[in-house]
Amino acid sequence: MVEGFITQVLLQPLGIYVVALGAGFLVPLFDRAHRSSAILLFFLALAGMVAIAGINLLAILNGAAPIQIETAGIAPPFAINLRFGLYEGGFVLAVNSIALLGALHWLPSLRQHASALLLYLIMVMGINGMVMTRDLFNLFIFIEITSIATYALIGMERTGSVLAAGFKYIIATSVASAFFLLGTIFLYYLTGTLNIDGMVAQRELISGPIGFIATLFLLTSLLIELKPYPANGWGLDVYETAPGGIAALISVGVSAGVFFALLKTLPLLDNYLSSIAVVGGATFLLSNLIGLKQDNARRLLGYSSIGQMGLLTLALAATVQLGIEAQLPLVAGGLFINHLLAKAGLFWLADLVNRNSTRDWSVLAGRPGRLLLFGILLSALVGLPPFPGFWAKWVLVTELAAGGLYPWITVVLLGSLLEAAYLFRWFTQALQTRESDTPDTIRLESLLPVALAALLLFATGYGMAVQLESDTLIMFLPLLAGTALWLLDGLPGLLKSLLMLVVVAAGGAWLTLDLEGLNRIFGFILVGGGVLLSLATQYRSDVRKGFYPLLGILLLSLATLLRAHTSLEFFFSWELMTLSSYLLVTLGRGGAKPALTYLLFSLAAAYFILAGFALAYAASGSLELAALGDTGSSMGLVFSLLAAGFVIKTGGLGVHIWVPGTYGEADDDFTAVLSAVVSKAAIFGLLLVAAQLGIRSDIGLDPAYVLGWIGMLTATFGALMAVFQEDIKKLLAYSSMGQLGYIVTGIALMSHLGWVAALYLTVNHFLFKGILFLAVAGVVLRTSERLMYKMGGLIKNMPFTFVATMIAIIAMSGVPPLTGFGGKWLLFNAMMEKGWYWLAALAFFSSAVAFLYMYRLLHTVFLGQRKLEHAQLREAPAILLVPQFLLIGIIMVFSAYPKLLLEPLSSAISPWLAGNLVWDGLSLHTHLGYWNAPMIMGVVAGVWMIPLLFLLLMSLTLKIQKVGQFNIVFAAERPHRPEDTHFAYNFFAHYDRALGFLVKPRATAFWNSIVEWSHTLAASLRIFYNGNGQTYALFIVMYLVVLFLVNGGLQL
Amino acid sequence: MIAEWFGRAGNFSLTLLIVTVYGLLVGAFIERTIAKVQGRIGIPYRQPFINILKTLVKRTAVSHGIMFYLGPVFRIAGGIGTLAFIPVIYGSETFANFSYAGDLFLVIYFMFFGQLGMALGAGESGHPYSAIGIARGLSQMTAYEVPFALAVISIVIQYDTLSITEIVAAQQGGWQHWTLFTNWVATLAAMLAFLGMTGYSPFDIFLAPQEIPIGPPTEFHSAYLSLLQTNRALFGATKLVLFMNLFFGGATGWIELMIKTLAIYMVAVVVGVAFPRFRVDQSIRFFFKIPTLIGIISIIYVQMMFTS
Amino acid sequence: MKKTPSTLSTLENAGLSAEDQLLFSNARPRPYEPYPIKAIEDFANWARANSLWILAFGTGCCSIELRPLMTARFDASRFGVAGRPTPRQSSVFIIGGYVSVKTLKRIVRSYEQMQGPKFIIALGSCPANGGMYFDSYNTINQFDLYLPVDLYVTGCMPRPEALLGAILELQDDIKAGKCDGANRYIEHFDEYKANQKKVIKDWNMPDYNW
Amino acid sequence: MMSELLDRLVRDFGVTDITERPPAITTLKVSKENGERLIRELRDREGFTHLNFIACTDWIEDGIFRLIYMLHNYDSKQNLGVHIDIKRDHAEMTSIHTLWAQAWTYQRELREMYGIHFPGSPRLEEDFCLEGWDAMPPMRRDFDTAKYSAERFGHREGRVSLVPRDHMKVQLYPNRGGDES
Repeated sequence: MVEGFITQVLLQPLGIYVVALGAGFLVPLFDRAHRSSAILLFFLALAGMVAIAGINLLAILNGAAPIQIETAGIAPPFAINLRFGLYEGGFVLAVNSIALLGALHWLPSLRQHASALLLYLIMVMGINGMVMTRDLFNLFIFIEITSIATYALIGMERTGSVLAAGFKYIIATSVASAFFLLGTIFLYYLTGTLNIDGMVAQRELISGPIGFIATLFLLTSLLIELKPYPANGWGLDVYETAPGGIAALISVGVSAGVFFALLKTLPLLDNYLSSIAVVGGATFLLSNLIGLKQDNARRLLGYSSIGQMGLLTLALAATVQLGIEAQLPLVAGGLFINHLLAKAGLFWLADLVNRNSTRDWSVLAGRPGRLLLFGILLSALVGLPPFPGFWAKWVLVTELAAGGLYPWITVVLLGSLLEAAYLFRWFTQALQTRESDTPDTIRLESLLPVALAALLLFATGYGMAVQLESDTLIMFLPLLAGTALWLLDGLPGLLKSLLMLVVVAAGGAWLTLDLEGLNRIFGFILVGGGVLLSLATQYRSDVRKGFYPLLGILLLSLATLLRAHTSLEFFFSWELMTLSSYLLVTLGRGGAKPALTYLLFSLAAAYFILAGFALAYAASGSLELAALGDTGSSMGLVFSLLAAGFVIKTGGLGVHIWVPGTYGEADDDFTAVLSAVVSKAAIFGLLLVAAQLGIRSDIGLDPAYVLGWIGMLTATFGALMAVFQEDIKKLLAYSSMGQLGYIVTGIALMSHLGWVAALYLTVNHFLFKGILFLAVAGVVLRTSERLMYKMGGLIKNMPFTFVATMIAIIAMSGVPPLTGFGGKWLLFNAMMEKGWYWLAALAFFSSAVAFLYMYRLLHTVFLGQRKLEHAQLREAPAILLVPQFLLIGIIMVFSAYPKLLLEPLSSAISPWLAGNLVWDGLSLHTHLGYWNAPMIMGVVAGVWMIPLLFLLLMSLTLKIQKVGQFNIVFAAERPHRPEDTHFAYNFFAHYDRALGFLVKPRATAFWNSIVEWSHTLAASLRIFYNGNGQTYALFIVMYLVVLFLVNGGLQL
Repeated sequence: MIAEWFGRAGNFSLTLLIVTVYGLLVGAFIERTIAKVQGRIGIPYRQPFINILKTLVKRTAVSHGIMFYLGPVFRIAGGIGTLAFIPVIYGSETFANFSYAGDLFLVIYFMFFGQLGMALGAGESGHPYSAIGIARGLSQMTAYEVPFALAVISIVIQYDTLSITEIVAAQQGGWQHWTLFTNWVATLAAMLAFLGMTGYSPFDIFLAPQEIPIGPPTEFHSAYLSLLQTNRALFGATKLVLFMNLFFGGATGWIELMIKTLAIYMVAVVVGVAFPRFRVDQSIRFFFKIPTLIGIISIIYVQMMFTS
Repeated sequence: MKKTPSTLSTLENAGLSAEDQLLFSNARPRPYEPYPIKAIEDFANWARANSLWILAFGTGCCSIELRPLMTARFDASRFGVAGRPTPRQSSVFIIGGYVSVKTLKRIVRSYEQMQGPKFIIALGSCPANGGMYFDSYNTINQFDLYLPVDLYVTGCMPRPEALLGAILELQDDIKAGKCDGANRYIEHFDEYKANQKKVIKDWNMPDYNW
Repeated sequence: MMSELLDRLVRDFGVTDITERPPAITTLKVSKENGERLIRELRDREGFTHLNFIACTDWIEDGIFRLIYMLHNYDSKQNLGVHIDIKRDHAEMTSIHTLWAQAWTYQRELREMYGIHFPGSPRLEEDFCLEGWDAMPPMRRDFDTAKYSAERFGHREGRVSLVPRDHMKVQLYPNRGGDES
């Protein structure tokens, strides 16, 4: 009997109601006996609801038919029926799980109010009902139950603002309910049934003015419940003031119920799909825009919630519009789960941190565990991998592209970018330590629900990945490795770094060694180079929490990037790289703020790339990277979008403003990886795109010419800007930007020689920039300075570092006989061959300008007058020098025998661009000129040795006295102090007078004004939120009117 | 193989000797010419040689460090190397030097070798005037590099080669084939750049003897200075040879070479005695105006004239 | 050759603060020997004599007579004379007239920065015996107490012709190997230094300005 | 114009010894106590906005230093020399560097050369022209410069001082035993 009850009733979906109502009935009774027993019962009930939903969903997933429940044993339409299918199961399980976690989170408050237990159960049951019921009137009842329970729960905290918010809430939901009821009545009048399936079956009856009015009321009601812009001020007030546990449930649970109601009534509302999409899209975009102005943490989450629901609505409408309901679980489900878990987690976290202003979240600074949770939730919300939102957005955008709904792609991506902007600004504020902060008092166990939400995000993300991709394990390998390293993060620094190196080297080798052609070459640079440079990270003895796991993820994601066959795999690795490098930048001393800029530009780049891939998918119907070329007429657009994305990532002129801050403020050793290695990923991407798209048809050619100019202007202005830097790392940052500009031009040449030049420059840039940044890391370590004019004369203390820097700089400058010359020679030949004369002239100029900053770096740091306080400095640690001298060795080998490098490069390119290099012995010939590197090396060595020997000989007869740094001819005076004798500050003042006007920070001003405009726009969009309940009610009515008018209400 | 290398080195040593001696003599000749204009007698022809000798037999010296010591070595290696990559006499295997190791592009970039090394050496002397001089010199270099690059690109388009030997070959057969006459626009641009390159007035601010005692080499003396003095003559002559090869039809014999290079040198000298010194920002602006414009025109011109 | 009288291998540099001592060399100058082979030494002296680079440092009013030397009327460049703006590259120091104590300090510094062999021509009466400033409170009366002088040119002021004559005479002396002022200075270094320090009261430089 | 001003100065400051010296220089004398007040008045009210120089004369016989402040009026092109006598044995004067910033340089020089003290004047004790001077201020007339020179700089043996007139007579008319007639 009991067994039967359990299997027949309790374990059926209906059991959820039974459990909820039963427990609800019993809780007050238990409470009289003992508060704890009531709470136990309450949790049992919630757990039971989760279990029932889970068991039933599992059955359905295993192939069981959707469960139809007929109350009172009578079939519809004469009685209410419920349904528990795949969608319902998923939603119910998700909502109930969140409810359970939320209850856990809210436990301390629940202990205070016994009635809350009851209300909470009823609210959850109401949401369950909204999801499962198939009866329109019953739906209304459940909506009402939920609303009232919510209102009551909100009102539990009896402060003025909460009560006001609750009152506005009840007004708004009442109006919406009234609309719903009206709609239901009209529909019943037309179809004679209250059953939704029945109505759908008689869809044709719902027409004419009454049908229009009926569906309009229904639609308006549901949309209002979803809090569309601008009729959502009441919702925001609730989010802001309600206790965290409740706000989370309203945000995710109640909204989910309403959303599901919209989903199931959608067949009735198919006339309004466009309206729904517009409402959703506008809400998503505008909420996120307004979110920019927000600095109240909870209200910020409110905007984000509303935005996310807008996105869900848009996704739903668009999916139905495109007729791809099969993708609905992935798109809507993914977005929903993502929003549910991340937002609930964030609301709970906000509750725990209990700081209103986002600025005050700096209490989290220096607490890696909490920050990690916070970061995971934010990343999920923004749609970064590996969380469900990432996959859902991918599918959504590709499907939108396939359906030709391009404007919506813009809306989705722009909205996401805006959301990322304010969410990560919040994160940035949390990262910055402030003096005034008191340590937070969050107990570890209270973070459990948040942590569970984060874990579930990973799990669901993986689940979605399995659905979409076959190679999931490889894609997740970086994350797995990162997790493993993170678990071992307590080990001593040296051990950690060695472990990381082993993991990355082994993993990287396994991932990249079987690659071929271009990918193989980039494998050497990205993985091999990354490991080599990471060797130097051991020079710091401090703990560096989180550094090694993130670096491991970054390097391995670069490896998986190279392995990617489909655009999805590529994009996944790309985003993973973006995320991990962002987090690594934030670890730098002043890294938080520049990292935000870096992230936003990287995300913008990523969204360009996403759009490009989506368009390519739309055109070719395939996700294979190899199919990028089959994109037909949209090839030019695809190329431009992808190239734009990659150029942003290389720091192209105009979008370079992230470069100096990021390179300047990131950890010194990580900057080497960032500049020498990570930037090459963008080059790889660009080459990939150019290989697939740029050369298959003429259409690639015009964007390529533009790209060539962008590259060369970047090179010129990068060099010019580097000339005027005082900060050594910023100088190198601008230098990187400039050097990558040459590479971009090389790629844009779209010729065999051009690409050989580009690849050669890529390898060379890796070599010398790795040395330079590591050398600078040593200098900064010893001097604790980054401003060059505060250094000077360090050659006496750090001769090895000086030699490394000098060789790297000669290799960069293009002076024979080192590698730089080859790059310049190849590029110049390729440009002349192509007839790009103006670019060639510009290249001459920019490489001449580069001399200025190169000399400045060497002189002001290593030469000139040494400061007194630097007299005792020691040489940089050996572990920093070893990779530098290994790289120097490579430079020397390639300088003497460039054939070793050029032949593999040439053969890697041949499949894409026919042609090969003409060798005559060791001499390389082009159409124009020739280059015999070994011979040049020999001649230079010879002409260098002879005067040296001569001078040594003369020195034998000379009395050469080694003198002090002040033993200089100082116009018959003596130098006063090293500071005023060392000519270093504003080294090129006259150059500034002549050409400084070229490098006024125009790009920075431009982007600043963009930010300012967005804020102004956001501020003007906020005028609707005046906090007045009457106004809000008026908006709701007007919303109905507008929908009425827009959908042609006057033509009836 | 070894013998061949020694043979080449021997040939080049001969070239080196001739060009250095010639460079020193030209220097004396110009000095004497200027002296005559001023109503003086001027230095004897042997004076440059004695000067080098004198610095060489100085008995004391100081050193500021290893780069200071190596600076002049780099400087003269830059001069010798540049000469090594230029074919001096057209049609002569003996005086083709090592020009088959690299082309015009190599020569242009190798010119920086000595400058960079010297700049490092001067930098280590710790003298602020050295650094100021270098900052000025480098800045000015970026400016005259522009018209020069444009002119070079122009003639590379014209002759469709980067090989100096072939460029000279294309100018053989009479004066009317010289670049000076076939592509006078490029020649004009290049000669304006040449003024900056020689470091004569009005573009000698980076030396500025009265203001920043001769700039970069202000701390160099004794044997270091002798290397620098030798290089000054050698490198100056080398640049003349390069310009002669690119724009004035090259030379088939030493006499022709001397006449032509002297004529080219006289351009800089005449301009130098006639114009006062520019400030650095003024000279940068100067090069970015008319000479650059002429350079741009030269490319347009050559595209119209020589490419179909 | 006499050895330096002092046995100290380094200089005290007592005039410098502890910080500054790190920045200046404290090496004691050593005299240089002539080339072991006479012919080479003679040849070297010939070269030195025919390439006299004068330090462009006008220390007093007689320096005004240096300028005409380079003009068309006298044209000293015939004899290999040229001006040099930095002591490092100069070989002749022409003391142009009276020497105030303040200037003496700069002269000493510049002289020590010149590389040997180096020569001093003292121009006018003042360096020789004080001249018309013999009773001035701030000009020295006997220059050769402080630095070794190779040649005096008397007169107040001497004409350029006299200076030109002096240069020719100096050339002869150099060729004859008689100008060893630089070595004399080093051999009697401590005496010279004591004399210098007697008049230069704010000695804030190293004892030898390398 | 000028005379009106002078009348008023006599009345208000008790100036004495007014002397006109062409061209356009007037000197007057004022007591040390009124000196700074007078100069301030001249600068602020009377248009003497420019300080030409501050000089000093040692009137050792009278036991005074005479300070001369030379002021200039750009409008009337008039120069006004203000003479202030201070005692040699108590050589001190109010600093006027608050009126003209450059005045402290003159005051430094006067301190060094005459040993006059100007309380409050910046960098007063620093060496101005003489480096490491360790004797009596050299411009005081009781400073024996010849003695100082002989002690410090020595005397070249064989140097003789001749009276030019007598010497030239001998040089020009050796036959007549130096008699020019």
